[in-house]
Formats: sequence, C-alpha cells, structure tokens
Amino acid sequence: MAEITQLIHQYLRHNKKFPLVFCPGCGHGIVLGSLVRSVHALGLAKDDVVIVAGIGCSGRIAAYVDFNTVHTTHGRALTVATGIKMANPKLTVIAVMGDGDAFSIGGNHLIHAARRNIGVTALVLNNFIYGMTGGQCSSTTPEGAYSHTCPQGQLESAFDIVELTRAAGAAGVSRGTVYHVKELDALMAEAISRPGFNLVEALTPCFTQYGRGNGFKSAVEMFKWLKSSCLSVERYEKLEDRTGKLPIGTFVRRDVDGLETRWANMRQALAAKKGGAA
Amino acid sequence: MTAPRKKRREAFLLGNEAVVEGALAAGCTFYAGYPITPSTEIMECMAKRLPHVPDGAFIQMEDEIASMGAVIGASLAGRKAMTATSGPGFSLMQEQIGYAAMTETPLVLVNVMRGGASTGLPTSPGQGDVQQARWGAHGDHPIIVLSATDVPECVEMTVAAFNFAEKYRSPVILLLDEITAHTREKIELPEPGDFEVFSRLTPTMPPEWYKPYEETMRGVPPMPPIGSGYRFHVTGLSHDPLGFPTSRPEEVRSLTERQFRKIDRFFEDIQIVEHVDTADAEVVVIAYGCVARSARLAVKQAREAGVRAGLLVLKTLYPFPRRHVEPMLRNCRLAVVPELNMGQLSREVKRVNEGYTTVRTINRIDGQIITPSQILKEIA
Amino acid sequence: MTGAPKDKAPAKPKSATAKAVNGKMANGNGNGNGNGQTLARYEIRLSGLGGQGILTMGKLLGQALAIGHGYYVTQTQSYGPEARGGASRADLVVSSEPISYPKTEYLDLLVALSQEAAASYYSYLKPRGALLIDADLVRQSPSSVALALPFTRLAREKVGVPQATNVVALGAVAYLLPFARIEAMRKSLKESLPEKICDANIKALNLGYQEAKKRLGEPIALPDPGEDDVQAARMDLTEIMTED
Amino acid sequence: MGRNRVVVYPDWCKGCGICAAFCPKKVFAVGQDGKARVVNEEACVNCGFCEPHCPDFAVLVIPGETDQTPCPPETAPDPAEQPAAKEVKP
Repeated sequence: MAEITQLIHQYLRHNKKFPLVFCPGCGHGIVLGSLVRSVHALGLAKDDVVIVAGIGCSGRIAAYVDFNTVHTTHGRALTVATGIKMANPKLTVIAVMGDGDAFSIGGNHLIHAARRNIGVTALVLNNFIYGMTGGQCSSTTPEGAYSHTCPQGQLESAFDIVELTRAAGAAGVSRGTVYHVKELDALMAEAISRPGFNLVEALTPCFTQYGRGNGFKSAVEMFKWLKSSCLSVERYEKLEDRTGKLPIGTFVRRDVDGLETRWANMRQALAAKKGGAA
Repeated sequence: MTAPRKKRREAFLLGNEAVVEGALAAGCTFYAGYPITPSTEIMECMAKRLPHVPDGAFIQMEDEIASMGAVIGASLAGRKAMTATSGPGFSLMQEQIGYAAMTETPLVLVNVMRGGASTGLPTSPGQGDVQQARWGAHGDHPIIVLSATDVPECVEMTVAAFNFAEKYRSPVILLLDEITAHTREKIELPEPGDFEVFSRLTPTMPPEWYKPYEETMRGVPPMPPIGSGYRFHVTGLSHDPLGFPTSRPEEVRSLTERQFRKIDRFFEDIQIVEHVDTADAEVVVIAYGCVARSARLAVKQAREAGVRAGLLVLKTLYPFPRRHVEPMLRNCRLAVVPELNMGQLSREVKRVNEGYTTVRTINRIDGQIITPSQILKEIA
Repeated sequence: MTGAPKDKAPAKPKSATAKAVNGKMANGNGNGNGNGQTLARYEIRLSGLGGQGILTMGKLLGQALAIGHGYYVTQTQSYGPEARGGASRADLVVSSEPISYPKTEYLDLLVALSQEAAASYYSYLKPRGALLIDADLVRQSPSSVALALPFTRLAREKVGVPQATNVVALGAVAYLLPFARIEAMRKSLKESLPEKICDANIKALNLGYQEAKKRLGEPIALPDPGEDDVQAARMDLTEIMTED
Repeated sequence: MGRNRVVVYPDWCKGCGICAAFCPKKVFAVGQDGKARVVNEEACVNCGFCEPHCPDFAVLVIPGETDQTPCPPETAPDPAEQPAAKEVKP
C-alpha cells in the first residue's frame, strides 16, 4: 500500500510548504490524491497535464501538484482552460473548481463549456458552502441548511448539477465522494479519457464552515454521513424510499468530439478543399 | 521611393478590418471574443481569416469575461492572442485585465470606444474609456494603452500592440473609436517582412532552474508555453519568484516594483507620438484618435491664418508620454486638448503642466466628432 | 498636412520602403492620377433607406476611387437602429491630398434614394453642389435643378433585380463624377461581389451609366479651385454641423 | 498477524481522526498533541483504507510478508451506521 502515499509524494511540489492549507478533515486533499492517481493510472506525463483552478479552497489545490498549474480568477477557470485547450489540444486540461466557482459565478461558463463540449475535464469540489470566505451559502447549499448568510435556514433550492450539465450537453457527468475514493479514482480517470466536456462532482465535506453549523459533531461524522447516504446510481434507482440518499457514479456518457477536434477537422477539410481546387 | 517596386496589394478597409491585418502580420493565431457594436467587424473578420492561418484558432465565447479568459489561456499556451470589445464589454473584462497584468500574460485587447456611459450610444464615437483603460482593473498594475487615428495606423498600432505585449509580457490595450473603426480607407496590405515582429523570449535554462517571476536584467522574465517541459505555477495572488503565493512584504513589494519597472525602464521605446509643426509652435493641440484628424485640419487652417499652431498626436496614451508633452507645455503659450469625453486625457496634460501654460479643453459628449472648426475657434 | 517626421515609427518597419507601406506617404503613390484631376476635397453623401444597399454602394465607390484611381478616400457611415427601413447613409471624402478630417462637412454631391434622405440632407450641399435623386422615390425634390433617374424602376424592370438599385445609381455617379472612370467601378464591383451576382450587377452599372449619359447631360463640373467662399462657409457651418 | 509497518508523519498530520475512526483494526488513535499516532501496528491488515483517505498524505503503510485481507467494498453501507445528521441532499 505504501505506493499510494509515495506516489502522491512524487507528484507534489517539493518547494511548497506542507501540510496543505486545508482545515483538518477537509476532503480537498483526498480529491487531490484521487486526481494524481487517475492521471498516473492513465500514464499521462506531468508536462502534458494542466490544472486550471478557480478561487477558494479548491483553487489552492493547484499550487501543490507538479503539473502545469494555473490559479485563475473566481469562476473563470473554465474560460482559461478553454483557451489552453483550443491553443494546444494535445494537453490534458483539468479545471478544478469549487461549487461557488463552477455553479454560481462561473455557472454561465459551465453550461457553455458543456454545450460546446470543449475537451476539458471539470472537477468540482462540492462542499455545499463558501469555505474560504467563511461559510456563506452557495448554490449547492441544501434547502433548509444553515450558513452565515442564511442563519434561518436556506430558502432557495440547490442546483441539481447532474441534470444541469446533462441538459447543457456535456459528454460525461459523474459524481463521487471523498469517502468512496476508489470509485472517485475510476470516475476521474474515465472523465479525463472521454472526449468532450466531462464533469466530475466530488462531494467533499467542509466541517469548519458547513458541518459545525448543521449538526455534525466532527469531520469524521461527515465522512460517516457520506458513507451512509451515498450509494451507486444503479442501486439508488432500485430504492423505493430515496429520502436522504444520494446516487454516485456516472450519469451521462455521450460519444461526441471535443470542440478542439471539430475545429481541427474543419481546418483539415478547408485545406483539402483548397488543395483540391488548386 | 524612386526605385521601382512590385505593385503591392491594396485594400479599401474599415479600421476594424485593418486591425485584423495588423494582428495577422504580427503573428496573432488566436482570437476569442463576443460580438459588440462597434467592434464586431474585428471578430467577424477573424472568424473568416483564422481557419486559414497556420495553427489559427478562433472561438466565440459566451461573454467578454470568458473571452478574456480564453485569450489568457491561449497566451499561456504560447499563442499570440487577442480579443476586441467595446464599452460594456470592456467593463466586464477589467477583472481579467488585472489578472493578465499580475501574471504578466501578453495579450492584445482592442476596445472600440463608443459614446456615453452604460449602453450609451452604441453606434457613435466616444473617448470615454481612457482612464478606465489605465485604471479599470483594481489594484496597482502597469499597463500599456495605445490608440490609432486612421485606418493605416490601425495596422501599425496593432502590430505595435502585439510587439509591446510580447516584449514586456503585458496586456496591451488598443483604444480605437467608432469613427476610426468604421472609416474605410485604402491600405497596402502588409506582407511578410514589412514589420519587425517580436515574440516573447522563452527560457534557455534547464526546467529545474527556471524561476518564472525572477528578477532579470530586463525585468521581463522569459515565458515558456504551457506543455513545453517547464512546469510552473501561475496565480493572480501576489507571488514569489517561483510563482507561489506569498504575503511576505518584501516579496510582494519587489514583485510589484519589478512589474512597474519593466514598463518604465523602456519608456522611450513604448511612447509613440507624432509631431506636426510643433518645432516653432506657440499653440499646441494635443489629440489622439479620430479627433487628431480634425486637429490636423484645424492646425493647418490656423497656420494659413497666421497662427503658429502645432499638433502633438499621442499614439501611446499610457505610460503617458510626458517627455513629449512637457516640452510642448513649456514652450507654448496655449495647449488645447480636444477629446470626446468630459476631460480624461486632459487630466494627464494638466498633471504634467505644473503651471507652465494655459491648458484649454474641448469636450464633446453628444456622440459627434469634434469638428476642425471647433478646434480652430479655440486656437485661432 | 505633416511635414515633420513621426517621432517614433510604431512598429519599426525595417527599411525606408517598408516604412512607406502603411505610412501616410505610401498612399501618396499615384495620388491624383485618376484622370489627371487634382482634387482639393470632394465630398459625397450616398443616402436612402436601410436595405437599399447604401453602405455597399459607398464601399464600391470608395474602393474604385481609392484603389482604381489612387485618390485618398475616407468613407464613413451611419446607420439607423433597424437593419431595414431605417435611414442609411455613406459619406465619402475624396482628395489628392491626405485627408485629415474624415467626415463630410459640406457636400459636393448628394445622392438621395428616399424622400426623407433628400429632405434631411439637402441643406448640407454646397451652393453649387449636385443633387441626384431617385425620380420615383423622391416625389418632392428640394431643388428644381436636381438630377433625377428612376433607379429603383430601372433595376426592377431593365435589370430584373430590384436589389441592384444601388449599383444602377453607382453607374450614374460614375458618369457624373468628372474624375471617375467606369472601368474602375467595374473592377471594384468584380472584386467585391460574389461571382453569382456579378453579371447582373455589371449590367446594372452599365445601365446606370448609359441612362445618366443619355438623360442627365454633362458630368458635374468640379468646383473652381479659386473659389474662396467654401472656406468661409465651412467656418460658419460649425453650428449646424453639430448635428452631423 | 502482521508485520506491516505503519508510519504517520506528524508534521503533515492535522489530527482529523479519519484514520482512527475508519481503520477496521483500530491501528490509529489521535493523541493529546492532536496528531494521529500508531497504537496497534500489529493489527494492521493493509486493507488500503487509510492511505487514500488521509487528506494530508501523512500516512504510510509498508506491507510486511504476511497474507493480506482486503477491505470490503466502500459503497456497501454499513447497516450499523446511522446517518449522523439530518437528511441533506445536494
């Protein structure tokens, strides 16, 4: 087993200060580990992988890992990722975002990235809250949950990320959790290798800003909650009473070319036409 | 000029179309944008041309914020990239302009100024974005702002914009106005070799020794394209020479100071102005963009009427070319600054004036160009 | 216009030849060699309704004069908010000298293809400026000496393409302008229009030219260079120009 | 059984307690210093839970020679576990 941790150590930047900036029990480090393992499993070279992160806790992941890393502005990770992918389609571009990044301020970019199917993997670390700014509700905060900006309980509904990105046209949509790590590894590897735009939502608890205010006694309690309430989509669909249960797994698999590929094909067709005419 | 030369290809183009000619001549291979009047022809023309340019890529994004994001991404991946916009779109881009300045990402942004605040006058000229171009993004940051007065200059100044962006690793804003952008004039189409074209320097040391934001002789660190073996961190946070976030006062200070110094140091190279009859002038008109054209005629007419008038056309607006403006203010009894706003560049002129002379402004904000006769009235 | 050299060549062209490429000097090559006519500042406004092809007409005319004849030309435009039906106009300034102020100030020739255009822009004509109108669409000519041809009817009936109205008018303008050549217009047309519609448009251009020759008498005389009231008038027009 | 070696790097450990809570053999405990420590190394069956679940990459299991029992699949909900909090749907 030692190879798991040692492998990750090989992918960390040795000139960065550790431990990670995240709070004790934050799942972000687990997602980072999962990301590294899936990239490693796919045999991708460090030089060919670009991590484009947004702002917030999730945005800090990029600095620790020895890929090409870009820490962008809040919500705009997908736009920069789109530019990189169009400029150099050979690169594996992974946009790492939080729920605020991806679904609130960057919601427009998300649906358009899905619609145009740019060949970028969106890894969304959903912790149901704005963590870095100190615990304000986000567009994934469940109805009824508490935060500093909904001290009486959230009145708004949360986004259904799967249905949102499915409707927008994404090539792949999946959800995993930081408790179900092996599955998360597999989901991520699948998403990175499928052409077009692929979204992986990773449920990762934020005890400091979300758990404490919503009845969890510790970070461990939140992991136990993930363990007990999440089950594979196949089993979820067979349930009669789905109250409090959450499906994980792959929800959408579409066979489409990434925009960068369609662009390249169009250029080729143009060149052929030109060559043929001459 | 007398030597016979090959007949060059000519075209009767809009200023906006000439920008595209300049961009392609400068080696631009990436465009991302969002349509907005009166800059849209730049985007449409790029959409037609880039599929035929080697490695060309074009993408219409969902908004101006996304356009700037894509341009930044493409530039990080090694492309010469640009976008164009106008008024409201320019406001949306400000956050990303600041990011590009902080991360020292070369790019060219053409802002075709239209009239009024907010939606204002979409099809009329204005020059109300001058101060925003300089200070629109929050926080202290250096930036280069250029302008052009006519269609041939749209080609030249776009090439200059790319060259400065690449040389100094900086976002460069080219401010046009609706009139310059929508005037058709003849240009001779640029051909390879017409212009000296600069490309950013890439590191020449082994990757392990590369420090992306290190102090160098030029103050401009080399910049490898993403994916070329130099793995480093890019962030909008204040960062140390390795590119990692830092809040240590001495590191933050030295980063910001270097960013300013790299532009200040090459001040002479960056400031582009044109002197028209200024040698013996006692009255000087200081103008830019389409208004400079009216000023040309006004100065000519003033000369014919016996007034020793001169014209200083500013093509670099920032860093403000004070070394050209200051001697004018010292030697002339009157300086006239006509512009299509309530007084934006004139603030800079007044700032460097320091009591030398009288500065008179002509301001027009009704969506119409300042006419030569309006200027003539002030100088004759 | 400018005697003094530019303080700094922006993009640093490599050689003197290259320097001229996009500089103002370059445009001087062959300036004023149209028909050997030297033009001071000749101002044309093409106007009508959106959808009549006014902007295309402006581009074709400007291109012919700039590239075919080698004049300095600036062409500017203004459009109504609607793509169809709104007022539309294209302005051209033609000169043997580099043009400073790119907009028209004081028209030598006004082409009006709508009643509204004729009424709105007539006051911008110079005292001896020429007015060319669509005989059918401009029912009330503001001037008794207006030159009139039924461009729209000619396009519809003789060319069979109502959309070619603008090119029929262009043919007439090519005849009326003493410094323009019809061949340059033809070339401009061929270079700019898709092949499919080129023949019909060449036909329209020739028709406009022939009709003008037949019915409109001599080409317009150029203003006397010695005329000095123009300058004075220009000064006085500042106020009404604010609307322009 | 067990000659597996289990290492915690105290510098990187933040004492979140995940390893201690979920280790099927109770190998770990969180000490007074707020860091995880190995208290029952001999019991380790190298099931593979702790390493990928440590958010700080601070746990290392160096396998010994003995037979290894894999962990049950993670998606199988433990019937003994009750939801810790009120129902929450993302």
